[in-house]
Amino acid sequence: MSNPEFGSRVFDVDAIRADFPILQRKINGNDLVYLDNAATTQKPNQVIKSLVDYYEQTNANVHRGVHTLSIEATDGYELARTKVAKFINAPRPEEVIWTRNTSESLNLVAATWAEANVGEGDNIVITAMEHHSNIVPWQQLADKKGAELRYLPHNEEGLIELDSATGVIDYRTKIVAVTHMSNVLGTINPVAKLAERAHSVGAVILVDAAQSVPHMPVDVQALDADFLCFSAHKMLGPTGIGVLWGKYDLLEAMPPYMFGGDMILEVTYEDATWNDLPYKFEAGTPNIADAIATGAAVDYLTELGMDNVWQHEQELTDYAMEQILSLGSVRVLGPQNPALRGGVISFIHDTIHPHDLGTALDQQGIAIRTGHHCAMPLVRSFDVVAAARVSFYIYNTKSEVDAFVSGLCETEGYFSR
Amino acid sequence: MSNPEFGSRVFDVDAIRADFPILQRKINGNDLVYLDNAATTQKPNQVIKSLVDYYEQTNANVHRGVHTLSIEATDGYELARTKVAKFINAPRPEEVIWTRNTSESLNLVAATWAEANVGEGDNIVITAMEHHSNIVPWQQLADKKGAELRYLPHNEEGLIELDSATGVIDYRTKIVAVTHMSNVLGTINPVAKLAERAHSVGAVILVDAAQSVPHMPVDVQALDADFLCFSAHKMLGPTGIGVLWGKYDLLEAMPPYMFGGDMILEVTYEDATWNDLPYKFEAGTPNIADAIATGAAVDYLTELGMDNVWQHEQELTDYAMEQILSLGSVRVLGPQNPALRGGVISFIHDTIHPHDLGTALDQQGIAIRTGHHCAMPLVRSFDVVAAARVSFYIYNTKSEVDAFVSGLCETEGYFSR
Amino acid sequence: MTGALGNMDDLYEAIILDHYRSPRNTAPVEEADVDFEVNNPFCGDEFHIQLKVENDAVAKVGITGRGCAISQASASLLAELVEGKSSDEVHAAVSSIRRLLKGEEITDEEADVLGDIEALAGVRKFPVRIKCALLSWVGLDDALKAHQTG
Amino acid sequence: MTGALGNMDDLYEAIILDHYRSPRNTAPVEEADVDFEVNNPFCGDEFHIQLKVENDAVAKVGITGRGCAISQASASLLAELVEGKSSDEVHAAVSSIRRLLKGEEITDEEADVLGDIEALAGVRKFPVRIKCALLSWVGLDDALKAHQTG
Ligand SMILES: Cc1ncc(COP(=O)(O)O)c(C=O)c1O
Ligand SMILES: Cc1ncc(COP(=O)(O)O)c(C=O)c1O
Repeated sequence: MSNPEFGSRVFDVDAIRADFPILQRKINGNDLVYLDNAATTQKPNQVIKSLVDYYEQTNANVHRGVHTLSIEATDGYELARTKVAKFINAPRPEEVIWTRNTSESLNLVAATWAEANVGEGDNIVITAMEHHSNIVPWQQLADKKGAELRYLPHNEEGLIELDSATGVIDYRTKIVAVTHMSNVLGTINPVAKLAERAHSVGAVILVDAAQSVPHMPVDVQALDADFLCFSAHKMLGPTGIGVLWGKYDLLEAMPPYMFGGDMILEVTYEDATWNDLPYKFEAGTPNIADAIATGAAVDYLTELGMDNVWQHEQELTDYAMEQILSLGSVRVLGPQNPALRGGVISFIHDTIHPHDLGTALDQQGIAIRTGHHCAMPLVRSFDVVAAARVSFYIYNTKSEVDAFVSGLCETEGYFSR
Repeated sequence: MSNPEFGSRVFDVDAIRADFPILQRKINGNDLVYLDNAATTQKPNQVIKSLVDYYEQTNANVHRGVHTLSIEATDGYELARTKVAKFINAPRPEEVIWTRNTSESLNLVAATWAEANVGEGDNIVITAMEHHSNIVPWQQLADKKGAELRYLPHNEEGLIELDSATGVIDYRTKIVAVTHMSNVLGTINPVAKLAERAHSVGAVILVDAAQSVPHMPVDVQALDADFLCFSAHKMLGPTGIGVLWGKYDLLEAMPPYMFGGDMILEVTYEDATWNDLPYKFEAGTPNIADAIATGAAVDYLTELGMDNVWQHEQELTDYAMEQILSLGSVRVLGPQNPALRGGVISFIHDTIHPHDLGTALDQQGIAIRTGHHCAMPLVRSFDVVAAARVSFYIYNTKSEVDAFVSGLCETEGYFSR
Repeated sequence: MTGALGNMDDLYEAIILDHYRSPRNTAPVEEADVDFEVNNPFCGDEFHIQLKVENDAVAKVGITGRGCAISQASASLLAELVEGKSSDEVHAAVSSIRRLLKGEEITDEEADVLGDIEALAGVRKFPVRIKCALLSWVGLDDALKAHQTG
Repeated sequence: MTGALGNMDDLYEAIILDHYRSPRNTAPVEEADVDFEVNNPFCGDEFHIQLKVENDAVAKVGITGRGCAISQASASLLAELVEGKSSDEVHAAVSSIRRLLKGEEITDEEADVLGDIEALAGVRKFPVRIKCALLSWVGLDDALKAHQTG
C-alpha cells in the first residue's frame, strides 16, 4: 500500500469519471451533474466489483469457520480493517470498529464511554454547527445524567475561535465532540487545538469526521483524537457501513454496546465474558461484503492520494465560490475564503426558495441538496429554515460548476417571467 | 407480487443452481458443496444484480431529496420494505424496521421495549436452545433491572413441551423471547402456542426468526407474535441488513434506540422530537443498497414459493438424516423425526473431533460448520464443547448429501489408518 | 428557455406563480376563532393560519408565513377558497384536493368548487412536492375539526 | 484414498496421529506446583495441565482434557518435551515453536531441541489451526511465568 497522502495514480478527472458508471446516466434528458456529495458519494467500478467478486466467489460467514470460504471471508474482512487503520494512521487495526454509519459510531460512544464516564454536574461540549447525529445523542445523555450540554459558538463567518473555548471547556468537561468539517458551512475546525484543550482538562475528544476523512488526509495521531467517526458511503464506499476508531485503552475499558454472536468469548446459562477488541463491539454477523468494499474504496482514494483529492476540491470550491458570489442574488453561508473550508457550499437565494431551486435544477439534470441538512439549529441561526447546498468530489469538474451556475440563472429567469 | 407461500416459478434445483455463481467455484480442486447455510446463504445473480444496478444507476441518499436519484433511491428503499412486510404478512410496512442483523434487532428490543417495561422482580423467559444473540442481551437486562432470566427447558429430543411452560411463564413474565427454529437442533418451536401463553399473562412474545423466515412460510399475524427478528444474509440477501418487525402500537410507544439524522422531526439546541415509524428507529443514512437487494431476495423466494422451499429442505433433511444415522458412528443432536425440524443437522462423531472433520471435508470441497454455533450453553448440555453441523438451502441436492456422507467415510478411513 | 427546464410548467402553472408572488389574505386576523401553525421542518415551510368563524361559516382568513412556491401558492388558494364556506364545505374541498393530488378522479361538481385550485394537479408529476401542496389543507382540516369538537 | 483428502498429510503427519491416539503423560500429578487450564471455547479444546517443579526443572507433567487431533497431539508432544527441562529451556522451546508455526526460520540447535515437535510445522498451511497447535504452549509459558514471579 502506498501512503494515503500522496497517491500512486495521476489525478486525471476524465480517467476518474470513466470509473463511475452512474455518470453516464441522463436525468430528465440531461447529463447527470451530481453535486450532492456531502449526502453520499457515487461508487467507482472498483468498489462495485469488490461486492460482486465477494458474492460470486467468497461469500461465507466469518470467524471460527474451518472451511475455505469462511477463512477467505475472514481474511478479506480483516484486511479491509487494516487498510482503514492505515488510511487514518491508526496505531492498531483492532482500534477500528465497523459500525453501520457515523451516526451509529457516535451513538456507540455516547451509550458506552460517556454512559460510564459522564456524571451529574459534568458537561459535554459540542459546537453549534453539529449534524443532528452529533447533537441528539448528547442531548439525551446530558438529560439522563443531569449533565450540561454546552455549545462552542462560531463567529459570523462560521469559524470557531479558540478563545471562545475558554470558559466553555472547563474542569467539569468530560468529552468534547466536534465535527472536523461542517456539512453545511464547510468550515474546518481546529481539532488538534481543541484536542489539546480537552486533554488539558482531562476530557476526551471525539471527532465527527464524516466530512473530513473522505476529502482530506486525516491522521488520528497527529490530531491526537480519542475517537473518530465516519461513514463509507461518503467516501466511495457502500451504504450500511461506517467506522468508529478509538484509542486502544479507551475501547478496552468500555463496556460493549450490543450483545450477541461474535462479541462473546464464553456464555453459560448465567453469564457471559466478552471477546477481545475489535470483536467486543461487533455483535452478530458483520457487514462483511461492505467492509471489504470499503477496503476497495480506501484503495481507490489511496491511489489517488488524499492530498490530490483535497487540492482538486479546493480548486473547484474556489472556482464555484467566485461564480456563485458574482451572481449577486445569493448569500453563501460560512467562510468565503476557500482555504478555510472544504468543498461544500450552502447558500440562500434572495427570491427563490431552495425547494423550487432544487426541482428546477433537477429538471436540468443537476442534483443538489435542499433543506436543513440535518443541522436544523445551525440553519435556523441564519434566520432561514432551509438552504440549498452543492458539494463536490473527485469526479466533479469546472464545467459542471458552469452547468450549475447557468442552471441557476435559467431558474432565476424562469421565476421572474 | 404473488403469494409468498405458493410461488410462480417451478422449483427446479438445476435452474436454481444456475442462478448462483459461487457454485462454480472449486475448493481444493473439488466442486464446492456448500452446507453451511445456517451461518449464511449464498446469493443469486438477481440479488447481486440488484446491488450493481443500484450503484450504477440510482445511488443517492434517501428521504427529503428533491433530485431524481434521491427520489428513486427513496422509492426503491421503501418498496423493499413493503416487500418484506408482505413476505411475513405484516399488517403495515411501517412496522418493518431495517437493522444490521438479527442480533441488532434483538438488542433494539431489549434496550427500548424491555428497558422501559421490565422491572425489579419481573422475569424474562427464553428457551435453553437460544443463540447467544438471544441470551446475552437478556442476561444483561435482567442483571441491570433486578429481573429474573428463566429458561424454558426442552426434552431429550430437543423439543419444548408446552406443559413445561406452566410455572415458567407466570404473571411476572414481561417478555417471552424464543427462537422459531434452533440453529443447532433444528427444532421448530410452538411459537403460536407460546404466544397464547405469553399473552394470557400479559407478556409480549418476541420470535427469533433468523432460521425460520428463510426456510418456511412465516406469518406474523397467524403466530400472533409481537416482535420478530431476522437477517437478510441467511435468506439469499446481502450482509449488513436485518429486520425488526413489531406490532405498530408497541413500536409507536417505544423510545428510540439510536439518535441522529433521519430519526428526527425537529431539533433545537435544547431538544428534539422524534420522527414517525419506521424512521424513529433508523438513525443516520440507512443501508439503502442492501435494503433494496433484500427486496430482490424476497422476490426470488416469493417466486419459488416458501412452501416449496420448505418441502425441498424437508426432503433433503429426511434423506440426509437417514444416511448419517446409518453410518452408526455419529450421534445427531435434536429430534430425529424430520417433520419436527428444519434443515439443520448437528452431530458428533464417536472418534473424530469436529474440527478435524471440518478440515478433512474442506479438503474435499465440502463446507460445514464446526464449533459451538453461538449456542454454547446448549451444546455443552450435550456434554460436548463442539459439534459439526450441516445445513441446507434451496440449491442443495441429494447428490451433495451423498458427497458429504462419502466425505465423512473417507475421513473415517483416514483417521483409522 | 423553458426547454432546458423540462416539465417545470406542469408544476408552476401561471396561476401558481401568481399566487406565489402575490399571496392573498396575508393580513393577520384579530380575535381569530381558529388559529394554528403548520410546518414541514424538512423543507422549511411554515404557515400561521387564522380564521374567524361566524354562523359555522368562515368569515375571514389570514395566512402568514413562508414556504416554497407550491406551499405558498397552495396556502393562498386555500385562503381564497374557504372564505364564506361552511365547515362541511371546507371538509369536502379538502377531500377533493386530497384525491386530486393522489391522482384519483374528481367529479365535475368538485372541480367547479376547486376552481383555480385544479392548477395544483400538476404536482402529481412531482410526488415529493405533494406534501408542499397539501400542507396547509391538512392543517386546516385538523384545526376545523378541533374547533368543532372543542 | 488420501488423494481426495488433499493436503491432509501435511497437517496430520504420522507422528501427530500417533500422539493424538496415544497421548503421553495423561496421569494427573499429585501436589502439582503448576496447575492450570487452557481452553479455546470456539473449537472446544480444553486441557488441564499440571507440573511438578523441582530445582527449577520440570520433574513431572500430567495433561488431561480433550481437543482436536492437533491440539491433543501438541499437548502430548509438549508433555514429552518439558520433562526434565529448566524453565528457561521451556521458555526457549515455546519461543522456537511460536516462530516455527509463524513460518520463521529456526536454528538447527532449536530443531534438535524440538525433535518430533517439528512435525507440527505442517499446520502452517492451515492457518486457522495454528491456534490449536499453540494452545497448550502459550498456556504453559504463562503459567510458568506466574509460578516464577509468584
Ligand atoms: C437462531 C439464530 N438467532 C440469531 C442469529 C444471529 O444472526 P446474525 O448473526 O445475523 O445477527 C442466528 C445466526 O447465526 C441464529 O441462527
Ligand atoms: C458532519 C456529519 N456528521 C454525521 C453525519 C451522519 O452520517 P450518516 O448519515 O452516514 O450516519 C453526516 C452525514 O450527513 C455529516 O455530514
